[in-house]
Amino acid sequence: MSATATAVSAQGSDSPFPLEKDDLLSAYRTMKTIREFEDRLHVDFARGDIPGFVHLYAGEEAAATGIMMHLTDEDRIASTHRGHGHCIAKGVSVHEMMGEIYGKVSGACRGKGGSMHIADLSKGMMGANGILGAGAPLACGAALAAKKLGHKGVGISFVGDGASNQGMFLESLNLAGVWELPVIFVVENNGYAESTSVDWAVASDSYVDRANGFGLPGVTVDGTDFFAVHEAAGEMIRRARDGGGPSLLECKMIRFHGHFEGDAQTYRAEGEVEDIRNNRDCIKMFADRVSEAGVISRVETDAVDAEVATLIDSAVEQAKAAPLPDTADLLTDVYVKY
Amino acid sequence: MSATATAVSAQGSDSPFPLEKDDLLSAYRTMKTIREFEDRLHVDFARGDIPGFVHLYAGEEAAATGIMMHLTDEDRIASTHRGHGHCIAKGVSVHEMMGEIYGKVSGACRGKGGSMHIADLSKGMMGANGILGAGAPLACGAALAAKKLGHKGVGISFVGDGASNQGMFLESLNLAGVWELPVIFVVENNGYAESTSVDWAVASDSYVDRANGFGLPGVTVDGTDFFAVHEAAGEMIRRARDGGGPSLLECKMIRFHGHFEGDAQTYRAEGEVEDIRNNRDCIKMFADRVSEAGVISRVETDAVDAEVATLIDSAVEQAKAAPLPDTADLLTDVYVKY
Amino acid sequence: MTRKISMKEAVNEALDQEMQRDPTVVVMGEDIVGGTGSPGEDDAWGGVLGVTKGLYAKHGDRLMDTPLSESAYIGAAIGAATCGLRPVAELMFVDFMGVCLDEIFNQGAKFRYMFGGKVETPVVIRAMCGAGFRAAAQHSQMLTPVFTHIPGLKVVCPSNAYDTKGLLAQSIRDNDPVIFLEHKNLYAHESDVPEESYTIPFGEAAVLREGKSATVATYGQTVHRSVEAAETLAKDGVDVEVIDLRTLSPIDNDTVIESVEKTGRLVCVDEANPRCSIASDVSATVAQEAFGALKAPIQMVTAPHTPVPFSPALEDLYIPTADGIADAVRKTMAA
Amino acid sequence: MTRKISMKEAVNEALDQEMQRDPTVVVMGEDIVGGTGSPGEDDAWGGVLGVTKGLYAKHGDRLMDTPLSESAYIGAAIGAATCGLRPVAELMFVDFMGVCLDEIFNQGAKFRYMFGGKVETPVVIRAMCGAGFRAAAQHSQMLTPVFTHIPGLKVVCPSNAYDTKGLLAQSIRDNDPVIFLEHKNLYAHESDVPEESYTIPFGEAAVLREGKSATVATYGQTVHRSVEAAETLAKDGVDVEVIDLRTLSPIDNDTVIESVEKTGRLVCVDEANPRCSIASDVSATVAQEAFGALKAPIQMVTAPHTPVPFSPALEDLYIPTADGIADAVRKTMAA
Ligand SMILES: Cc1ncc(C[n+]2csc(CCOP(=O)(O)OP(=O)(O)O)c2C)c(N)n1
Ligand SMILES: Cc1ncc(C[n+]2csc(CCOP(=O)(O)OP(=O)(O)O)c2C)c(N)n1
Ligand SMILES: [Mg+2]
Ligand SMILES: [Mg+2]
Repeated sequence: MSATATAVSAQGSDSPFPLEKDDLLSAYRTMKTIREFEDRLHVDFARGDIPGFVHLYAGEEAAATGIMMHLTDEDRIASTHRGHGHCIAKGVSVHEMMGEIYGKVSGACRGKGGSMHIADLSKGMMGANGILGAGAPLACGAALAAKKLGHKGVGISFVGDGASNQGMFLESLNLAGVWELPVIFVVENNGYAESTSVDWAVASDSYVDRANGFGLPGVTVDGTDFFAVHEAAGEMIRRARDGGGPSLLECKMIRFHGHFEGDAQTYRAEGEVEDIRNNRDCIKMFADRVSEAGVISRVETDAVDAEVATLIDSAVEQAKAAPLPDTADLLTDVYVKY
Repeated sequence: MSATATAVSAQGSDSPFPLEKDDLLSAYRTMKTIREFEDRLHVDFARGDIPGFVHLYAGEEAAATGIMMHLTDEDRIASTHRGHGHCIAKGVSVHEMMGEIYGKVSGACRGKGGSMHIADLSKGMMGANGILGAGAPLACGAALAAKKLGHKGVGISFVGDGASNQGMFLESLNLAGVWELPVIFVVENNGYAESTSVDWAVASDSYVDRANGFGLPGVTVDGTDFFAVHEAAGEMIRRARDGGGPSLLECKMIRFHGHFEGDAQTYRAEGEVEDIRNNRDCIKMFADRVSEAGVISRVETDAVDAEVATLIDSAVEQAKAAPLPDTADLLTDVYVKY
Repeated sequence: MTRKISMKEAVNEALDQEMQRDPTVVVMGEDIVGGTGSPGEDDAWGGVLGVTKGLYAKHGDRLMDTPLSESAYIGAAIGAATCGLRPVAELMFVDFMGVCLDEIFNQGAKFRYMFGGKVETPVVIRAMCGAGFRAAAQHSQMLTPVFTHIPGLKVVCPSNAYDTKGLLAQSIRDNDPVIFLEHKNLYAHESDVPEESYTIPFGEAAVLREGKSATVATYGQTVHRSVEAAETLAKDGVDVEVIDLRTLSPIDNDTVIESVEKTGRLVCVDEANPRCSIASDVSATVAQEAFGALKAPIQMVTAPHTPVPFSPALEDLYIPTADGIADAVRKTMAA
Repeated sequence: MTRKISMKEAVNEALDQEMQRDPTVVVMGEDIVGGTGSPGEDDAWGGVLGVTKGLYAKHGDRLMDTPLSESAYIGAAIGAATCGLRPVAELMFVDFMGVCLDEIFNQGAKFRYMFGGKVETPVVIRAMCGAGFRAAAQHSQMLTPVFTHIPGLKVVCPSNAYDTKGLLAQSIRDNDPVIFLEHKNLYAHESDVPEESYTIPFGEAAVLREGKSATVATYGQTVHRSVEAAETLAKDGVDVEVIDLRTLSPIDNDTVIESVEKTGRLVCVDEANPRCSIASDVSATVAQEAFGALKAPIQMVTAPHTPVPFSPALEDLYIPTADGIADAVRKTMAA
């Protein structure tokens, strides 16, 4: 994939914002909650508090948030191994998420799933996924169910640039087209699959071409630009709801942390992480824009920051205090009835 | 896939032919051998002589022949369930093929494989395949071996229009691009996957688009036109040998028989089969052209016809007369050593 | 009203009745309608062997053809099952599991556990299994042990039309993912089947023939060969109890153990390959739970540790035969 | 020269030596070099846990990163193996088998048989297996029974660095497809390993501890737990023979049977799920072949019939423990 394919949705990213102040504040709150959640995990993981594999979404918040603002609980998303941001933006309780990551009964999955398997069907969150590409057929299934049951729900499939080469994902692009499913495929292109570059691993000039190869409309946006994502996703989701079928949205974005916690990131360019943190922080960019436009003041965002910090503190505290699962829990929940 | 995507390679299909007379005669002989082989199977299957699933290639001979004429035994092909034509064009003995189809020890696989698993590695034929799409990675492997071992061999992957939606095939398109493999993906588009139409099942306007979505050059030709196939394949194979990487060739073609023997074909249009047999028979078209151009006479093609009929007679006779495998054969050939 | 129908018809009838009963049941697979997008008749095929023929006329687009993309549509069936549908997806031949297993074993099978019991995935995956059809190595496997190994799946493999109808209805009404394996060599096999709808619970083996001398436990095609062996042995005064396991997960170990407590002798028959098979699973359970009742070594009769050969001459040797089963019973009687 | 190295280092060393020895050996997998196309260092990762680190510097582009397309590159490895290369392909976690199983079980495993013995497919598929890493349901499975079930595959699962080096060298030189499973929880485990290259033949179990009271047969991580149990039991005068199966296909039944003939008691320990497992396979074989030697029911100690739970509190209960194994031995002693 060529590094020059940066075509950004042209319109709609300028002031006046297409969102009410309340919505903007809520977007800010969501992004900030993800960031705070992730930064806290980063610290606590390094301290040895957290077991297992943890993949952080920090830096990519604008994408999850911009997309999920269009969705209700009836809409379903199928997420990835890097799923915390999707969960939070889709409305999963951060307390339940933190409990899950700590392996406690208070967790969203009662401690049985862990970071890579957080789900909350009641919120339309079909699960993070440890298997790359596996969510795409599941999202197609959600879209199929919406269609057959006659409601206006959509399915959203998230994949990374790496997972976009997985057969399950590619098959799903075609299936969605053939069955005319209300599903949107979101490629979260953060430039890397583990240590491997997207420029090498995706043999295609752009995701728009790849989408077209399956008869789907495709759009590439700057995934660090909340407004660009919000607009492009809104259009696709509206079209899908109205029976216009599937489409593909590439969000070009950046990963603040390593692939997983513990990654030394020697495959990245020197200074790359500092540079993106300083110059391409989607939350900072959002805050600057809304404050420069005079819509939301620094005082207001500071208040949200404080509120979010308290929320995450309490999530961590509760998670640490919560009981571990019971011996008996080992054998339950395999079947509804066996 | 829209039915109008019929762009045909423009040049080279006209007289003077780009092949010597001997080569033209040899192409005719190959096509005729395939046709005779298949037509005989059709009759003998109906009579109940032949066990199992048999998928006939009749009507599609120009594609296998036009491509395989560019190949040597060092080049590898990975075929499909509809593999007889590929085998014959790649030089596998019709006697061994017939023996295999009859389940005899004289068969190419000593009776253990059957129609769907005929292989002859010494001829570069890596196997028909009962699993659709599974051959594409294998052909990539052959191409990788050629590259690593430093010889000029290429790999050719055949898939049908149906199998072109299989994840293994789609992943292979990307892998071939990333690894710059000398491999050519041939989509044999005969309009149907079993009873399902390509127009419905492939959600894309053309295979050229699909190829481009994986960064590969793609070309569509009339697969019933031997010369068009021969030229387009020749160019792709030359480029691959010279380190120019992979590409995709769609051959639009027609299936004379049902999906497999026993198929009543009620999904086809009324008169469709008669029409294509009368007006789009690739062998007849070839013979007409070379005779109209005065290069090969009807007498010469008649002689080949007779020769081929004798060959197939003898293959059937030998296959019927050959012994069945022995009880002991059940347990051999699982491992080189266990 | 009971009449004789084939196993193929039993599948069709169960699907039909369940679709009538529950509007959330949908059926999908390659060519299960047949002819979608094609110029000829709709409902042209009704599946590669005609099993779903006629259902499209009755239920319309609740039956869906699919592109040749097993991961995508099987995964979609699983996803849809968590969203209010009750999909029945056909994987034409179980041999194709290798192209879509992740969706089955890492997704559908694990959802409930991974998500802490907060989800139900009522999906049925139907597939043809088994040898004897001259369909060669990639279209003739049982693969029952692979699915049985996986926690979270239920695995059904009936041997006759009656069980097929009742177990398929149960599979569709069941709230867990079910792998429903139809032995293609039994499709034409007929038995008495009530017209009205009924279900057969999972985890209940059927004792097809009572006997005191030895127990044969099996399922699928080899049920019939075991009964045949039992009939032959009866002439020699050997009185064999034949158990049709019917469902492999859950499995009815109690019925097998009860029988072995009576007979003291066990032969496990399995058309699957021998290693880590259903035969070895049942053997091991009995060797642990009913060791004291055993009067002789447990015998296993399975396919060999080879792929399925094409040549009819070899394929006939591959599948456990009535003779081979009878020999194993004689061996355990002699011990 | 022998020194202590870890199992992780043993894998690295075997790959290094075999690549030196045979120019047709190539190694491929996701991030096994690491950093391909990326702006930073080459050879940045050497695999997700650093197992192949340093090999790129020595052998250059005979190590290849791959896109995230397991069917394509594992299939390519298999295809290349029929064309003169000897590829070692890494499937990062064996749990990912569901996205590429067809290439393994219907292609590579069946070529030789389907093609009448006329082809060799010398390919090794390396993958991490096993629980204890807090990696949850989709990154912690054994799945050894699935591969062992499939004719045409060889299956290896070593328990220590010495065996790892010798068995991996053998796997690479072997002319059949080999599934080489590395228990991730043993990567740091160290043992004495010669510097020079050597091979260990397949189908030869190792008797790690001789004993007369009972036999424990196992492999992988539970080997160490079984030895621990044996040491505990020794204090009570129970003298346990511990057998490390090392290769599961072929499997060394002779050594197990010989041991059972001596001890009369067998406990089969398996970290895999219980149904159709290695534990049931070994049990069944002994119940058939050495029934007369058995003085007590065969005991199986396995993971439960559940996915692997994430919470460390549950995962620790999931894996068979030394205590659980000791209890099973006591049970068989009491019977
Ligand atoms: C089928 C499968 N193959 C490989 C992996 C191992 N793996 C986990 S994350 C990852 C890289 C993912 O890259 P990308 O899709 O770009 O997502 P990102 O991590 O960048 O968000 C890999 C290879 C996996 N989990 N599943
Ligand atoms: C993975 C897999 N899925 C399904 C099948 C069953 N099947 C065999 S041939 C066929 C249709 C193939 O259509 P196409 O690829 O267009 O090839 P054609 O038969 O037209 O040559 C199907 C669905 C299979 N063999 N393998
Ligand atoms: Mg990425
Ligand atoms: Mg076709």
